[in-house]
This record gives sequence, C-alpha cells and structure tokens, in this order.
Amino acid sequence: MKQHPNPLYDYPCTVIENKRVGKGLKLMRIRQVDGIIPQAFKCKPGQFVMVDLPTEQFFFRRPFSLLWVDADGAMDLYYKVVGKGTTMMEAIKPGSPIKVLGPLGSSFTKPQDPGNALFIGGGIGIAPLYFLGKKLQKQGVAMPRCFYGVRSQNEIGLLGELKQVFGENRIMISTDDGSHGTHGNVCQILSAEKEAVQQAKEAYICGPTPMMQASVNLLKSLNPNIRIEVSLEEHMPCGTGACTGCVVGRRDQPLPSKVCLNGPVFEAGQILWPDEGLCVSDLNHKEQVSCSL
Amino acid sequence: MKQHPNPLYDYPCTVIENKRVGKGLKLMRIRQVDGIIPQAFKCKPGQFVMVDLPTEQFFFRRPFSLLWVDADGAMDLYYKVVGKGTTMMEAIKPGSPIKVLGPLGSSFTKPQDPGNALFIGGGIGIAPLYFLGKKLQKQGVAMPRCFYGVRSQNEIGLLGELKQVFGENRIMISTDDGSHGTHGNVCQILSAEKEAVQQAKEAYICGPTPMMQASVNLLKSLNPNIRIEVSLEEHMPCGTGACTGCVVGRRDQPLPSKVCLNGPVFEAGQILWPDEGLCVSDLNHKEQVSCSL
Amino acid sequence: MLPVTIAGQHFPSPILNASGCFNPENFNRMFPLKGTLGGIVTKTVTAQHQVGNAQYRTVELPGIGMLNSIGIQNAGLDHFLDHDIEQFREYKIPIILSISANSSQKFAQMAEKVVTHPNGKWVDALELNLSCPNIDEGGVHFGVSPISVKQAVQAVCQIFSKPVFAKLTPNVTNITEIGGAAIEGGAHALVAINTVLGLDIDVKLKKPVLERVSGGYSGPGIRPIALQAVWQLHKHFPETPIIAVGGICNTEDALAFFMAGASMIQIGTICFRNPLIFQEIHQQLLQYLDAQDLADISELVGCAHQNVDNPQKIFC
Amino acid sequence: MLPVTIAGQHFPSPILNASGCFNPENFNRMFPLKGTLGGIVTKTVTAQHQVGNAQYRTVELPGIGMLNSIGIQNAGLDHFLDHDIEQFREYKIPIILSISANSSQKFAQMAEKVVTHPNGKWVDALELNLSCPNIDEGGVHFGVSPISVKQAVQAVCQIFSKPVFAKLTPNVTNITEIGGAAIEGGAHALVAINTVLGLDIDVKLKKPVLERVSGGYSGPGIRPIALQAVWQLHKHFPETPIIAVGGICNTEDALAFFMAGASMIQIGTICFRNPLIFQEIHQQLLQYLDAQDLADISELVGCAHQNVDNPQKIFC
Ligand SMILES: Cc1cc2nc3c(=O)[nH]c(=O)nc-3n(C[C@H](O)[C@H](O)[C@H](O)COP(=O)(O)OP(=O)(O)OC[C@H]3O[C@@H](n4cnc5c(N)ncnc54)[C@H](O)[C@@H]3O)c2cc1C
Ligand SMILES: Cc1cc2nc3c(=O)[nH]c(=O)nc-3n(C[C@H](O)[C@H](O)[C@H](O)COP(=O)(O)OP(=O)(O)OC[C@H]3O[C@@H](n4cnc5c(N)ncnc54)[C@H](O)[C@@H]3O)c2cc1C
Ligand SMILES: Cc1cc2nc3c(=O)[nH]c(=O)nc-3n(C[C@H](O)[C@H](O)[C@H](O)COP(=O)(O)O)c2cc1C
Ligand SMILES: Cc1cc2nc3c(=O)[nH]c(=O)nc-3n(C[C@H](O)[C@H](O)[C@H](O)COP(=O)(O)O)c2cc1C
Ligand code: FES
Ligand code: FES
Repeated sequence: MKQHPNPLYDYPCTVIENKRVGKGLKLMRIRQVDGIIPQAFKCKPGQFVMVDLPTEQFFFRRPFSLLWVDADGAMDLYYKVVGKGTTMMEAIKPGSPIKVLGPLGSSFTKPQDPGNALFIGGGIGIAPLYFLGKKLQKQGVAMPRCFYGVRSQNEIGLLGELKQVFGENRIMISTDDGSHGTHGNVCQILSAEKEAVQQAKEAYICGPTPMMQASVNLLKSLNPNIRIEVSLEEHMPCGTGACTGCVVGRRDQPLPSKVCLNGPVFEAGQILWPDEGLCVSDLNHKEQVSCSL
Repeated sequence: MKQHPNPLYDYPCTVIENKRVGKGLKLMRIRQVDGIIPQAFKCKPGQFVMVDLPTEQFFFRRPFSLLWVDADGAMDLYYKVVGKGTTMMEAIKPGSPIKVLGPLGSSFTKPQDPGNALFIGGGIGIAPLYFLGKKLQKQGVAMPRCFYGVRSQNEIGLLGELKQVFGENRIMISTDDGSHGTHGNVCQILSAEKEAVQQAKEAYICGPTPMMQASVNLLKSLNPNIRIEVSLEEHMPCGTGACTGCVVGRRDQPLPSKVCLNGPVFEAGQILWPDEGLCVSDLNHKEQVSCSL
Repeated sequence: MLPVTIAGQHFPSPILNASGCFNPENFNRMFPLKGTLGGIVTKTVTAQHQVGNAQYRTVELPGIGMLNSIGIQNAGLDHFLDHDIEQFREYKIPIILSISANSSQKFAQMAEKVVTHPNGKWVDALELNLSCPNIDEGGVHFGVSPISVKQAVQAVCQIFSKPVFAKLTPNVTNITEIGGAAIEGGAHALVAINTVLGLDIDVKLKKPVLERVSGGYSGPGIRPIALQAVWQLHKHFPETPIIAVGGICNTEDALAFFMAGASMIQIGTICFRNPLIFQEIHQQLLQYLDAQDLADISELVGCAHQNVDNPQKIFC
Repeated sequence: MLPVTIAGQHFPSPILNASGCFNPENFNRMFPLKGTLGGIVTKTVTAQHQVGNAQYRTVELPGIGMLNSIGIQNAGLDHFLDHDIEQFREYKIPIILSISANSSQKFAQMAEKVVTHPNGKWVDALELNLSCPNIDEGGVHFGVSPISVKQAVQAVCQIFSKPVFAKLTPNVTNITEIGGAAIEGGAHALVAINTVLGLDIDVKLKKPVLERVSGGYSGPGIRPIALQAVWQLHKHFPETPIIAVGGICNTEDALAFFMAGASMIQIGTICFRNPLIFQEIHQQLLQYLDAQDLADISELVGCAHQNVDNPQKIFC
C-alpha cells in the first residue's frame, strides 16, 4: 500500500454498514478505498472527521467523533439522527461512497492513573470516550470508571460494547426517565460515588454542554485538584480552522480558540462556558474597528 | 372515480416504465395515482405537460409533449437526454412518484383532408405528430404522409410504432448520415415528393426551429395555399403563462405570444422566426418606460 | 385567523402572488384559489403597451433561482382596464394593480386613468414598481433615489385614495432610506423586495445568457437578502405594514418573514415549479397557528425583534 | 498557461483563496497547495487584536450558502508580522495581506508598520477590506462611500509600493462608482465582491440565528451578484485587473468569471465543503485551455463582452 505523506486527508471511503443501534442512533462503518495507507485512521481518541453529506446541494460537512478505528483502515462513527444532515446519513446504503476529512482536532491526554480515571459521557458524547477506553483496554492497563447518562433505556445504544470495554461493574448508567440504571442525570451517579471522584486524578467528559458544565462544577467541588478534559461541540462550517466560526472563549488568553483546531478536547479550566460570556465583542478595545464580517 | 372539476391539474403520478428506445432516447410511461378521473389525459395532440424533476434543489419543471394518452389515464412521454433535467429523468426507476402539470397549451387542428396532409417531424419533435397520427388512425380516416428527419439510424427510436400508425409506405425517413432512408435532411425528402406537397391542404411540423423554418419556406414555395401548423419550443420556466418568459414574436399583432399558453402550436404565418427579430425591444415606443425587469 | 387588514383594505389571507409570476387564467383553471390567496397582484402595467425584451428572457440557476429580463411585456393600461381586469374579478378577492412609469407625472397620469375609468373601481390597491428608469433624473432608476421615490408615491397618493404600496428594489446602499422616503410620500405599505441585479454567462457560447445581459435574480437564493431588508424596514418603521417578497419557497420561509416584520407575503419564482404552493402555505399556516395556540397571524408579525438579546450589538 | 502578472507581481496561478476562508496550517498538511494556489490571502488583520463576535457566528443556508458574522477575530498586525506570517511563507507563493481599519489614517499606519517591520518584506500585496465602519464618516462603512474608499486606498498606496487591491462590498447602489474611486486612489486591482448583507431567522426560537442578527451572505447563492459586479467593473474599467470572488464553486463558475472580466479568482465558502477545490479547478482549467487550444488563461479574460450582440441594449 502507498503511504500518504500527510496525515490529514480527504478520504474517499465506502460505507460498509449503517445500522440502527437504538432510538435514532446509528452506527456507520466505513473503509477508505484509494489504496493509501489509512493514516487518517492513525488517529487518537477525541479526534473527529468531517463527513461530506450525500447531496449535490450546498451543505456544510458534519463533524463526528471517531468511535473506533481498525488497524486496516475501517472506522466507526456513532451518530444520532437530529436534523437534515444526519437524516441524509441515515439513508445511506452499504456500498455507497462517502468522503471523510480527517483526522481533525486535538485528542485526550492518556490518563496517568487510568484505574482511577473518570469517564463521563452524555448521550452521543460517549463516542470518543469509548474510543479512549478501548485503547486502554488493548494496552491492558487498569480500566477507568465510566459514568454514562442518557435520556432513556432505548437510547443507550452500545451497552454491550461498553460493558465489554469498561467491565460490567465499572460502567454506571443514569436515565432521565429511570428506565435503566439510576433514575436521574449523570451528576447523580457521580455524587453517589464520592470516593471514586475524590480518588481520581483525571476526568474525561463529553456530552451536552450543560451536562459538561454541571459535571465539571461537581468534580471541582469534590476534588479541586482533579485534571478535567472536556470535548466540546460547536457549529463547524469547515472543521479545519479556516473559518473561525466554531470558537470558545478562553480563561487564559485574550482570543477565543477554534474548537475544531485547538479542540475539540480542552482542559476544562481553560475555557469559558457559554453563560460565562463565550467571547463577546464588548471585550474589543474601544478604539479598534469592530466589524461583524 | 371522482371527477375533477377542472381539466388542468398537477397530477401526482407513478412511473410505470422508463425505457431506452434509441441513442439517448427514452420512453416514459406514467399513470396518475390519486383516483381522480384522468382529465389531464383528455388532452389533444400538441398539448404538453410540465414534469417536475426528482430533486430537492430548485429547478424549473421541464416541458414535454404528450406522445400518447390511454383512456385509463396512463400516458407516454418520449424524450431525449440532453441536459441536467433529462439526465435526472433518465435515472428514474419504475415505481417512483412523479408530478406532471397539464394538459397545457394549444393543440393541432384536426386535418380536413387527412389523407393528403403532411406530417413533418425532426428528431424528438415526432412526439406530438405521432399522437395526432394515432388519433386519426383510431378514427379510421385516410392516413397522412409522415416525413421524419433524424441524425442517424440509432436516433429513430419509435420506427416500429410509427410504421404501425402511418403505414409502412407513408412514412419517409431521412438521416443526416445516410444510415437509414434518404441521406440528407427532411427538406430533401419533401422536395422529392413535390406532388404530395402540392396536393396537401395542411401540414403539421414539429422539430428544431431551423428545420421548421426551412420546411415552412419549402412548403410555401411549392404550395402557397397550404395551411401550416408548427409546434414551437422555448425555454419554459412555468408553462402556465405566468412568467412571460417563453414568447414568440407575431406577424399579426403587436405583442409577442406566450408559447406555453397561446402555443405551442401556431399557424406558421402568424409567427416571426428568431432571425426575423423575435420580439426586440427596439419595437417599444420611444416615450415608453423601458425596463429590463 | 389569517385575514389581514392593511390601510383599511381587508385581505382574506396574508398570501399574495408576486407581480409578474402569476397567471389568473391558468391558475384559476387549476384549483380554486379563492380563500387561499389574499389578493391578486397583476403583472406590472405601463401606460402604453410594451413588447418586452428579446429571448432569452430567463435563465434557470439550478439550486438558487433564476434571472429574468422580461421587459414588462404588457398590453398597456387601457387594455388592462378595458379587458384584462375582468379575469381577475372572477377570484372575488382584492385586485392590486402593479404600475410602472418613467416619471412622477406619468405615474400620476396612470393613477388618474385608474380613477376615471369605469372599471377602475375594481382596483383595490396600487403597487408601484419603482425599478424602472426615471427620465426626469436622467434615467436613474426610481427606486435608488429617495427623492424620486417620494415624488412618485406622493403623486399617486394625491389622486388614488385607496392603499398605495411602494415596491422597493434591493439594489441600493440603504433600503431603509428609500423605504422612509416612500412612507413620507404617503405609501400605506412597503413591498420588499424586487429582484436583485444579477448576471449569468453561458460558458460554452462565451456570452451572457440573457439577451439583455443583466437581469433580475429571484428565487431561494435571494431569501436572506429579502429577510434582511424586511428586518431593517420593520425595525425602522414598525408602524408601516410590510409585504415581504423574495425567495419564499415554503411555510418555514413564510414564518421567518412574518417574524421579521412582514404583515403579508408574496410568492413568486417558486410557484413556477409548484403552482399549488399558495394552498400549501395557507393550510400549513393555519396548522401552525393552531399548534402554537395563536389566534391571529398578526401575533407573529415582527416577534423576532423582541428576542434579540442585545439590540445595541446589532450593528458593527 | 495559468500564471498571471498583476501590477508587476507574478502569481503562479490565477486561483487564490478568499480572505477568512483558509487555514494554511491545516490545508498545507492536507496536500501540497504549491502550484495550484497563485498566492495566499490572509484572514483580515486589524491594527490591534480583535476578539470577534459571540456565537453563533455562522448559519448554514442549505443549497444557497451561508451567513457569517465572525467579527474579524485576529491577533493584530504586530502578532501577524512577528509570528503568523511564518506559516504562510512555507508555501513559497505570494502573500496577500488583508487589512482593515476604521480610518484612512489607521490604514496608513498599518501600511507603515508593514513597510517598517523586518518581516514586512514578505508581504507581496495588500488587500484592503473596506467593509468596516469609517469613524471619520460617522461610522458609515468605508466601502459604500466613494470618497472614503479613495482616501483609504490613496493613504495606503503612498506608503506601500507593492500592489494594493481594493476589496469592494456589493451592498451599494452602484459598485462601479466605488470601483472607480478605488482606481482613482491608486488601486492596482479590484477584488469583487465581499459578502452580501443577509439575515436568517430560527423559526423555532423566533429569533435571528446570528448573535449579531445580520451577517455576510456567501456561497453559491451570491454568484449571479458577483458575476454582475465583475461584468460591470470590467466594462467600465477594462484596464484594471479584477479579482473575482463570490460563489465560485467549480470550474464552470471560474470560467464564467474569467469570461466576465476577471484576471484572477478567489475561492471561499465552497472550500469548507471541498478543501480539494483549489487543485480540482487548477487541473480542470489546464484541461480546458488544452481542449480550447488556448495558450494562456488571459485570452479568456473578458471575452464574453465581445459576444454581446447589441451592447447598447444592455441597460434598460
Ligand atoms: C467535534 C464534534 C464531534 C461530534 N461527534 C458526534 C458524534 O460522534 N455523534 C453524533 O451523533 N454527533 C456528533 N457531533 C454532533 C454532530 O455534528 C451534529 O449532531 C450534526 O452536525 C447535526 O447535523 P444535522 O444536519 O443532522 O442537524 P441540524 O441541526 O439540521 O444541523 C444544522 C446545522 O447546525 C449544525 N449543528 C447542529 N447541532 C450541532 C452540534 N451539536 N454540533 C455541531 N454542529 C451542530 C450543523 O453542523 C449544521 O450546520 C459532534 C460535533 C462535534 C463538533
Ligand atoms: C412544448 C414543448 C414540448 C416539448 N416536448 C418534448 C418532447 O416531447 N421530448 C423531448 O425530448 N423534448 C421536448 N421538449 C424539449 C425539452 O423540454 C427539453 O429538451 C428539456 O427541457 C431539456 O432539459 P434539460 O434539463 O435536460 O436540458 P438543459 O439544456 O440542461 O436545460 C436547461 C434549461 O434550458 C431549458 N431548455 C433547454 N432546451 C430547451 C428546449 N429546447 N425547449 C425548452 N426549454 C429548453 C430547460 O427548460 C432549462 O430551463 C419540449 C419543449 C417544449 C417547449
Ligand atoms: C419572471 C418574473 C417576472 C417579474 N415581473 C415583475 C413585474 O412585472 N413587476 C414587478 O414589480 N416585479 C416583477 N417580478 C419580481 C417579483 O414580483 C418578485 O419581487 C421577485 O421575483 C422576488 O420574489 P421571488 O423570489 O419569490 O420570485 C418578476 C419576477 C419574475 C421571476
Ligand atoms: C467565514 C468567512 C469569513 C470571512 N472573513 C473575511 C475577512 O476576514 N476579510 C474579508 O475581506 N472577507 C472575508 N470573508 C468574505 C470572503 O473573503 C468572500 O469575499 C466571500 O465569502 C464571497 O466569496 P465565497 O462566496 O466564495 O465565499 C469571509 C467569508 C466567510 C464565509
Ligand atoms: S469550523 Fe471553521 S474554524 Fe472551526
Ligand atoms: S413558460 Fe412562463 S409564460 Fe410561458
């Protein structure tokens, strides 16, 4: 196989499988087709790809975390059907061509104390945590605890796979409607495991923004020294750092960061949450030009 | 079956067949699905429908003459794949839904002396003439002569059907490349049948504009009293007379006519050919507002 | 409830056709538009008949819309009043006559003719198409000059006592300046927007597709521009009804325009593809009001302006 | 042959990226752009750093393009010259620095800094983004005032001796008036067009999608508007090179712009979906020249103007 000189590439792929794994949840398996060694797939947990939608009309690509990547270049995406783009993806038949640009963005730091690490996932945000977990499992290290909040039993999706990776006892699930595991949200199962939280050196969070913010606050209150990495979501027109459309405000520097280029994984302490004023233009020096374009 | 009050309608239909019948030539059979009596199909030869293309993107509909309409509401379109729209149509699978708006436009006048009438078709322009011919055949009247010019043998398409309708001896074919019938264009086979031309009371022409103009000139020179009807083609954004986009200049009145509403069938003497100045704005009175919108 | 009243004129629905995009003859044959259309806007009529431009008059722009340069082909005002108005009356809904002229005086003369003609009483409102050249201003288009617009509107309003709508061109630096001038002139409502100047080239033939080179761009691609215009006009003139037009293709688009400040909408280009669009939007608007527990479409008009968090941040 | 020379500056290809739509870091990792890009245009840089606007900064407009209101987030000119310019140099193609300021004087100061900074020599041309407010004119945008445009261009040209490009906004009544002013000010080329003012509303939330309400419309839907601008500018100023930008999505679009009068093109929005577009168009342009037996892309520039049958009929 030819070795592609650059690790970032717009890979022509084929959809191998596109199956339903829960309510509105799909697992898509794709494989690159052009005989180039799958450098894109030498990617790290937390990184994502931009999927080109199967339409002639103008649409942005859509960002999806990598759920898993095989050594031979097949990769898995785990996605939820929420709008126009994912509805188009849902209808793709195995055998169809698809283009994915990647791997993009930053990745999770490898945990130093994996056995005590906390993985906290909300909904579809479990994807990159599964990737990191499975990598750790392959390395044979002690496995972290995984806290996983979903709305309802039928939205758990990958329960079997998660148990296989993290171990039956190390995965704790909450559902909003009480249909599986603890009735409530992920913070409630976290609070119930105070000791684990206090022992942890590091936590990895991916899910809806309010859930991430609440989790960060809870962790920090119970364990001020914990190192927390969060994987953010933003509207991403380009995914390559070209448009400056996907930013998040920073606590530690004047300019916002591009989520697609400097993230999606950030240390929790570095970023401003939306309600803390993401990056308001009032911060501009008064004498500067201020232009909305 | 419910009777629809109005004869013009946007019929939801199903594609029954969409088969290749020659080089780039397709025959599409469709049937309306909504249980309304097929008033659209009570249409006359020369009339057309506007076919909605199978795409979410904005596209105009495309106009197609009716090739034939069954009493039970199935209808045939005979089309040539020439651009974006017809390429989309070509790919439609039987069973797919399709919408056709119609019947639209004017129709051919029934010949008074059908046995001596001349049908002159160029390429895909044979469609409405076939319709008129088949109607005459059903009525059991004497059949007209049909002069049919195409580029090459593989573009004749409906040879069997045409022979069945007009009779083996009354259909004369020319090909630009000499691969079938007379080598040359339709005017050459017409010139060779001077007597027939001089005997004819009426002629019906449909084909590319230059071919129609040349045929009209030839007929008029050989038989000044012949009554000629031509079926015109124009860009048709709406097909319903709404946009005033599809006009042809008139010899007999100051304003151009809408081809979709007042045509597509016109008496040849009424219209100005494009090189005669279709409807140039210089004709505007000088003191009038002149606005391009 | 969908009926609306503008300047004392009742319209059974807030949905109108756009001028030049509708044929009462064929559309009425197709389905009963009564009850779904709030009124009918005529193709623009000029004092004398106009032959219009040579072919090609239109270009399809796949995905984004079309260009047109029809040249206001029409039979002239006399012919309209003597004959054509009859077919509009069959709908039994308000008739909005779109007129255009090349000077304020000519606009006034046209209004005068409407007022004095026996059939003129069937005209319920005038829509002034201001996209044509004003010979008093050296051929500059009416719609780009606040003074011209004000004069034209004023001239018509002095003669015609029913509602007068000013249709604005988007091809200006500041549409609110023009809208303001129309209001000063007495316009009862603003119609926004007319087509956007555009051009297309046939790459094979190496020449512009339109015989007249440039044309008016309409269809889905101009929706963000029209929405911006309606938003700004409503923001500046909250008391003046706005009739929105430009790229409205479905009910969601229609709702966006109401929320931006439109009291009524007009539908143009999309009806070439889907002539049933008037009924579809009518029905879906009723369903929407129901689902949202709103009594009247007017409750939506301009509502998005209240939801801007930080209005002072609007301009850069 | 694709290389072009504008105002003495050689560009290896007529294809540039549009300002604000390109990331040298990631794009260079992805494929060797050298040879396909004629130069790199930077995101607009301001004198001081700018934080930019709050989210949402962009809206996808399915089928027609997008809106953006980024707010020129950038680290400021010092930072650009001290650090960022390095990564652009790796491409070994001309660097076009896009700058913006809120007065002619500030524009001049920025030019001065470029000229005096040790790394300033790597800047091969300046592109003036004139879409921002001019505080000397009470906050009216530079680009809508011929005088402001002329002054800004003049101020920069007096200091910076390499090519200066003026990027024009389409949100004006008459873009040729503004283009003419830029030329009078000394601009070596006109870049047309910047984004078109637009707005979108989230119908569910009943509010504008963009935090800043209005934004700049770009992508396929503005192509006819950009083509119209390029056509008119080339018609009025046949001697001035035009760099076309706005909705160029494929080779056919690119050819249309060359035929309308563009000497170079810039590609923006579409590269978000297809980052390989630069190579694709580059390759297909070469194939086209071959197939058409043309020696040089310059033979196409403006050729469609010769094929207008009746030029006096162009204006209505
Ligand atoms: C780095 C990253 C990784 C992601 N990984 C996954 C994943 O593994 N599985 C998964 O199901 N989803 C993931 N998402 C979210 C996913 O991208 C959105 O659900 C998807 O783009 C929605 O597309 P749509 O057209 O169906 O929805 P629509 O709501 O119709 O999209 C409309 C627009 O909004 C944007 N948009 C809407 N919601 C989001 C969102 N939450 N994030 C970013 N853009 C949004 C879309 O890009 C588009 O421009 C990820 C997002 C990011 C940024
Ligand atoms: C009344 C009428 C009846 C017709 N009957 C038939 C028929 O029976 N069989 C058949 O094969 N063709 C027929 N045509 C021509 C047919 O409509 C065109 O071939 C078709 O629209 C081309 O579409 P396209 O997208 O494939 O081509 P494109 O060239 O990609 O179309 C681009 C644009 O040009 C317009 N256009 C291009 N050529 C024509 C043309 N000759 N006439 C009208 N619009 C055109 C299209 O509508 C579209 O807007 C008829 C045309 C008219 C007006
Ligand atoms: C074919 C065509 C003809 C038009 N004729 C007129 C006209 O005569 N008078 C007028 O004021 N506007 C005319 N318009 C503009 C429309 O009324 C409308 O303002 C514009 O098309 C934008 O709306 P849309 O995007 O829904 O089509 C015409 C538009 C089209 C497409
Ligand atoms: C996300 C985004 C950011 C932009 N930033 C700038 C900018 O900083 N300076 C500038 O002059 N133009 C900027 N533009 C405008 C583009 O350079 C270009 O003029 C416009 O997008 C039209 O081209 P397109 O349709 O190919 O995108 C930006 C456009 C987009 C979409
Ligand atoms: S998505 Fe464009 S910069 Fe991040
Ligand atoms: S196609 Fe619109 S009037 Fe004929």
